[in-house]
Amino acid sequence: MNKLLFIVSTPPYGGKRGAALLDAAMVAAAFDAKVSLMFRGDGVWSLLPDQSAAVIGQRSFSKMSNALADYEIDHLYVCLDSLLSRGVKHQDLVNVQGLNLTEQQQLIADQDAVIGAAP
Amino acid sequence: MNKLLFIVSTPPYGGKRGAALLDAAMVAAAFDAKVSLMFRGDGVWSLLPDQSAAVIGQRSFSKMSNALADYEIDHLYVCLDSLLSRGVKHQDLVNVQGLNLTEQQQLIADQDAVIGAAP
Amino acid sequence: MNFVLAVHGAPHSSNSGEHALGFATAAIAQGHTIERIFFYHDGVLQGLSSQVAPQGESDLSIRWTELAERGVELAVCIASALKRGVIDSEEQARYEKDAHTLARGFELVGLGQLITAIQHADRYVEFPG
Amino acid sequence: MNFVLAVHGAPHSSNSGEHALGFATAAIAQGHTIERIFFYHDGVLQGLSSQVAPQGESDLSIRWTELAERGVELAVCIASALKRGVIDSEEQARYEKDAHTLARGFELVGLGQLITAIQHADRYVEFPG
Amino acid sequence: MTLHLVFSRQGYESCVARRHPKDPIILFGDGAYALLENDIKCLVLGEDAIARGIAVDAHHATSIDYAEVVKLTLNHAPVVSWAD
Amino acid sequence: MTLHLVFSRQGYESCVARRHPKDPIILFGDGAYALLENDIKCLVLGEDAIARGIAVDAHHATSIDYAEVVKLTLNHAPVVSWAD
Repeated sequence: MNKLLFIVSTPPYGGKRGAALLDAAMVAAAFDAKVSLMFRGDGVWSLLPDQSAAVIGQRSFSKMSNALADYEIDHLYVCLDSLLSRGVKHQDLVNVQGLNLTEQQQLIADQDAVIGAAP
Repeated sequence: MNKLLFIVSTPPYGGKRGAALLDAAMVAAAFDAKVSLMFRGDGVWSLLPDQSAAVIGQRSFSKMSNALADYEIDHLYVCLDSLLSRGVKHQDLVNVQGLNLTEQQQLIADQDAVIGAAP
Repeated sequence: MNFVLAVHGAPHSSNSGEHALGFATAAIAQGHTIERIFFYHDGVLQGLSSQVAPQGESDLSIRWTELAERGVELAVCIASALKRGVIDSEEQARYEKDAHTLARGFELVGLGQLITAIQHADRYVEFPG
Repeated sequence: MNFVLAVHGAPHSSNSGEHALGFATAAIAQGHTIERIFFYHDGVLQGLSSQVAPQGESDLSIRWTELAERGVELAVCIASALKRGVIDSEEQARYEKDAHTLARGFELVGLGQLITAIQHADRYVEFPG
Repeated sequence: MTLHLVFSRQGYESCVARRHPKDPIILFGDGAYALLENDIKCLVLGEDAIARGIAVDAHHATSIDYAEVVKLTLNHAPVVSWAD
Repeated sequence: MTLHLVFSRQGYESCVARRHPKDPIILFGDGAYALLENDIKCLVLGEDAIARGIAVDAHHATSIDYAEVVKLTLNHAPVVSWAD
């Protein structure tokens, strides 16, 4: 199984699960998997610009997302419904492709494995 | 401070926080505090009849709620809005008084301390 | 004024510890008393001694120790702690475990200690996440 | 068929362990292989050796040990484990901690072990709660 | 065809919004509570429903055990879990 | 008068439904995201908003620090926390 989708659905600094999933996605890319990464639910807040997590003693998530390009993860998606219901504008975000719900259904069906469910 | 309100807002068997809060409420009653206990959000599922948690290796929550009377916790409340949005009928539940949102606001304002926020 | 604080979240999966530490430090600076900080639910994991803070992230354990040295009682709910693997040497012996895992400055207490602390305090402030 | 399972929740605050154990046992009974169970996020706390199961509740640690003895690899993500205080004797020495806390039958591994296991498996099944 | 495992009320909402109407859904743990407020055909892990006092028969659901869960994973891929 | 501490998006909803309109609200941690989708007057812990890239000035909110949080607890009771 080599087509892997990672889904980030939790906010970046409360639970820190998102950072762990980005780590896993980068390792997968380094192991030549075909990696897609999608942000949905509260995970879309990971993509806000101008984060400064150093003030609360953490690594800034926006810097990690920038590193994704270096690892050749080029399929970066965000759920448009999650943006809309949270008052976040797509154009304010770092570079990422918006998907509606039907497109997400197709994306999921195309995978060998989907990683990332939060408790 | 002696007027204490405990709020159970999580389901009974996934996270097991509710059982810990009931323990705390019973200890408070044993220490002569004036104890109220309210179920809201996913916590209202704690009150469903006919639970059989032994099949998954846990203590049944309904038996614990029955024990509450022995500890003289006589102010037992449930949020009517939470019941409505979850398809649970008040008359199906173990004996507990329903409160609307305004009544809950008043209940909270009457307390010295409120215990139970779930992460 | 006399405060009792409660911490309900784990260090690695909530901001509960940071918030309680920030509040406690500010309260003490204003001359108030923190009678007791009570660790409940996953909050007991704040007192697990074997944790290694990731590089570049703040290490809460040092800040808890400092607070304990300033006289704040770090009270860990024993029932929540036992099932999550936070045990002192007494419980280690009782349950024949290989090691004790309660960090310095913390102590295991019963729920009664939470209730009496609240009864004697002026304010109870809870930090879930 | 060859399965990789993932456990994302802690024993005391999710049903993640029970679900993975139930699935693994049924799969093995049908003649399938569980290549590896990967513990990630709070799931690493399944491998904390100092936990004491409350009376009257099932003790998962016994069931994990049985599964390990049947040849299932219990792989604990080392990055998630270190910050949550689940350490083997090697990490104990490296970070000068008082005790090691990884339960018997579990081992600490890197994220690469998760990825290669998925790549070689037929199915990946995740148990978050 | 995708198989969906649902572990919570919120997970149910997220799953239903993103699944093909023919994809099967299995409710686990607190996901079983979704039966109380929804009326779609799905499968549920029997022991989790019984533990929680949820009458599976009263809804459009079918109770299954772990052996049947395993069998469903054999002819569906990917297997996707939803908890939030 | 009650003081409300809010720690998440869901906590914000639960709090607003049950508070007196004059009770103050302080947003902590992920509660700060409530500013993005709501337009009510409230307080927010400045460092948590900054960390998350939330511009407090652009909303009807006031940024405060821990010292000010402590001061608010002095003349309000009970102090109620909301996270779900």
